[in-house]
Amino acid sequence: MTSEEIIKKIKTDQGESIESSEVNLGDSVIFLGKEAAYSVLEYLKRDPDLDFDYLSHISGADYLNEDREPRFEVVYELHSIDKNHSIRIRVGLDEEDPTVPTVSDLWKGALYPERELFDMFGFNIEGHPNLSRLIMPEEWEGNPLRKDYPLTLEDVTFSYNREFKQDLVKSKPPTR
Amino acid sequence: MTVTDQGLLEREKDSMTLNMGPQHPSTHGVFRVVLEMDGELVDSAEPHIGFLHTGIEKTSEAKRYVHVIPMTDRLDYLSPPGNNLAFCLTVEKLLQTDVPARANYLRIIMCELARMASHLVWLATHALDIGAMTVFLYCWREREMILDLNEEISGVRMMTSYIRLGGVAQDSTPGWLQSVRKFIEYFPAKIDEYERLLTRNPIWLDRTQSVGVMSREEAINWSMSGPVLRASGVSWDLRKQRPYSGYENFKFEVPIGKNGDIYDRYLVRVAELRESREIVKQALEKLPKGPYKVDDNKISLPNRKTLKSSMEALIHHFKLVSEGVSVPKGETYVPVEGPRGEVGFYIISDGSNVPSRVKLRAPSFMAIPGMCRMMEGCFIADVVGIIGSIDIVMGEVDR
Amino acid sequence: MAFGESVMQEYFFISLVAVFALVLVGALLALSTILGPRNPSPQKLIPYECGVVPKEEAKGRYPVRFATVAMLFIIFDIEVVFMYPWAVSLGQLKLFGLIEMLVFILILGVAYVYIWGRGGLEWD
Amino acid sequence: MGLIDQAYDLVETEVNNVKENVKDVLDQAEYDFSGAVYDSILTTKVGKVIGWAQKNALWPATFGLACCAIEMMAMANSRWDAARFGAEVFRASPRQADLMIVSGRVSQKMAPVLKTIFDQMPEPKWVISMGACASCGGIFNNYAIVQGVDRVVPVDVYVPGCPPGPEALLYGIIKLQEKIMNEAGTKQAAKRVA
Repeated sequence: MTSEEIIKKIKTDQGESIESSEVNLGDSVIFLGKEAAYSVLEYLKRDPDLDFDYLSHISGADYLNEDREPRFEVVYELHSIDKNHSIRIRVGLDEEDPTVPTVSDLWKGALYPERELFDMFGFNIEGHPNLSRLIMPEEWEGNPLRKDYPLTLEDVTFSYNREFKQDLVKSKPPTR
Repeated sequence: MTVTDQGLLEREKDSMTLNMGPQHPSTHGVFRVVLEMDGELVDSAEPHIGFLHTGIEKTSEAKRYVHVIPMTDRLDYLSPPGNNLAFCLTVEKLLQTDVPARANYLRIIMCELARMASHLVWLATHALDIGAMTVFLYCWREREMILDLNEEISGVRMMTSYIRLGGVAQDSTPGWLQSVRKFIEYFPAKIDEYERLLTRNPIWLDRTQSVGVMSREEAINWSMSGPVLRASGVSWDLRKQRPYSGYENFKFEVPIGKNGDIYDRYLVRVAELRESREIVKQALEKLPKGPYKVDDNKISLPNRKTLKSSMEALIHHFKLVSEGVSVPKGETYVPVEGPRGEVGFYIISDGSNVPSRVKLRAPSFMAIPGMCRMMEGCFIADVVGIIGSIDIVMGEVDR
Repeated sequence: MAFGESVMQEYFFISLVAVFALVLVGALLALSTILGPRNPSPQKLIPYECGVVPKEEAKGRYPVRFATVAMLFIIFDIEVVFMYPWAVSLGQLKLFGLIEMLVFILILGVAYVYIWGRGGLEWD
Repeated sequence: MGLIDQAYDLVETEVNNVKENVKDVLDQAEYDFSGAVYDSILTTKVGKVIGWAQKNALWPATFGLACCAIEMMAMANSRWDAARFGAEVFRASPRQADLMIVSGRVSQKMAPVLKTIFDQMPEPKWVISMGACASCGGIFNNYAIVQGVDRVVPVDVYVPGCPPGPEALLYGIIKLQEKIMNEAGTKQAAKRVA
């Protein structure tokens, strides 16, 4: 099915819980609210002729600089192995409590990407079997991939564009 | 130790925890898995990753698009052109430019050579882990030839950064095409050599058949990709399902396994070695003439000679070198078939010349939970074989 | 006796080799313990666990399965050890030696089939 | 009055100098007789023989982290062949290794492991920092990478390159062998072991 048909089908079946949808550069993209996320994802997986049975990836995004209302966003990319079409679901999360329900019972492959979201962005994943730091060391404080976390560049001894790098150097955690 | 009601000592957990730690000869990099062992059998395997976290995604949010390309080389360091292609295709989709045919063919040649080199490293280390020393030395002999080809065209052995935005770095010299042709004729006899060593070797068969089995549904559910998915019987190869950069006009089959054990993954990857060689042969025959990068100077540098004559080329050159490409606002994701599976960059751009978010979809990262579920119930010696058969690369797992 | 040596002479050569081996090994060990540098630091003495500091002490108790496999190995290893002197002196023993060894192998073969049947070779 | 002050200052600096010299001599003496038997029989000639033996049997501990590990494997293979320099046997456990080639980028989570492995290697031990990431953090100047392995372990030879070719690593090993030969029979060799 082409992108337009997918979106039309989803709109007819789940019309009210879809905030908006678009065909962005040929890919079908739908925007969801936090509450409706799990039900729509389950529908996408269970529906016989959509049949999105393959989870490609889950990634987080932080729109701090673009002053969008929901600052964070979780992006699911799903493929359908037999029907060979894909969809991208973007779920907006606000800053105070960025929580999103886990989809690890729908796709087992979601276990690690969701833990990475918790580790890198600080999102709280409800119902995740083992939510703990995955990539950073256990006692690391802060979530590195947020926009307000500094890149902590060290002052390089010989650098020609020093002022470009200066604003990225905010605080420097102690090197172990 | 607690005392039970009959006054006997309560048996503490009798399983032994064994730590296959970050510094281990056969974990293919710094990967740690803590095994709960009941004698020789593995009860549960709990992976720990992050020992090679380089923060590439965060660093690329402070670098221009052109500067991110050398960093994508260092993600999956066994097939750098694969990552370059994934990154460049995604940015080109945002820029909505298409690449001339010759550039597409050169990109395909480099990616298929990288796939062969990566599969050779996989076969070498996987066989070495299971005990076949000679295969390790044989595979590296061919890999050195591919690295020579890389060095001849791009000047660097491994991290070629040959695929750039809007095309490729330099045009291919006739001498290089000649040496690629020589390698293509030489290579199939060597693949037969590996097959003679392993394919009907009784030890190899005992160690790999019906070990670490993953059924078709499980492989899809655990988001496996690439040869591991195809070995479980799922025909999902992005070069066929979503042809990109000219793969549609190449004739090659996709090897599919039946019962998804280590032996099928071995057969699938060795067959892929032959298919990649086939693709490079066809690409060499049909290599079109014409420009090797898009001539829209907003994206690719103008020709050196025109700098002396046309003022406009000079302005474009200066603007590109100092400020780089400004990508229109938007977000997209283009999956590419790397040697380990579906590789893709999810890029969000805010219209400036610095990407706002670069997320790598790493096939090895998605395969780790499935791999550890596969380890439950197998012998300790098979853990090493399973890690080898999934072919994880820690550079792209920890990013 | 071949070349007119007495039995004692034969043992002389064997003992020569044995002494030489002992002296060599002894010298190497002694020299390395005396001359070798020795500075144990606490970090160096923690058991090596692939780079991670081990949390729990190494367990003493192992599943009984390992013991049975060890015993089976010893049975068939000794069987092969007996074959060496037999193979060397088969020239003198001629037919009698051959039959004797076949009977020996037959007896152990019965044990082998029994173990195989009872599943002693699988892990559990 | 000024003269007395000047004299007093002169005497005081003189006393400090003497104290300084005495401290140096004591240090040197204490150091000279602190070595094991190894040190006392050490004459330059025997030290040279020991150095010659050590340099031709450098057994590297497999410490492959990232891309440089692939080039390190290429160096150990038939085309570049580290066996010509005695460095072919890659020991998995640090107990049997005397050379640690840190090949790849060291992340913050890996630094304590690197320190543990280095401590568990018996003396005399040497460290080659292979590649730009190990030597100075390379192109990754961020929160995750230790900016140079010499913040964690003492490094003997730095091999530049990203990744350095196998021939560059072999050149690094040859340089290390020269260093061992120069140091053999001197105080540094004894200090390295003490």
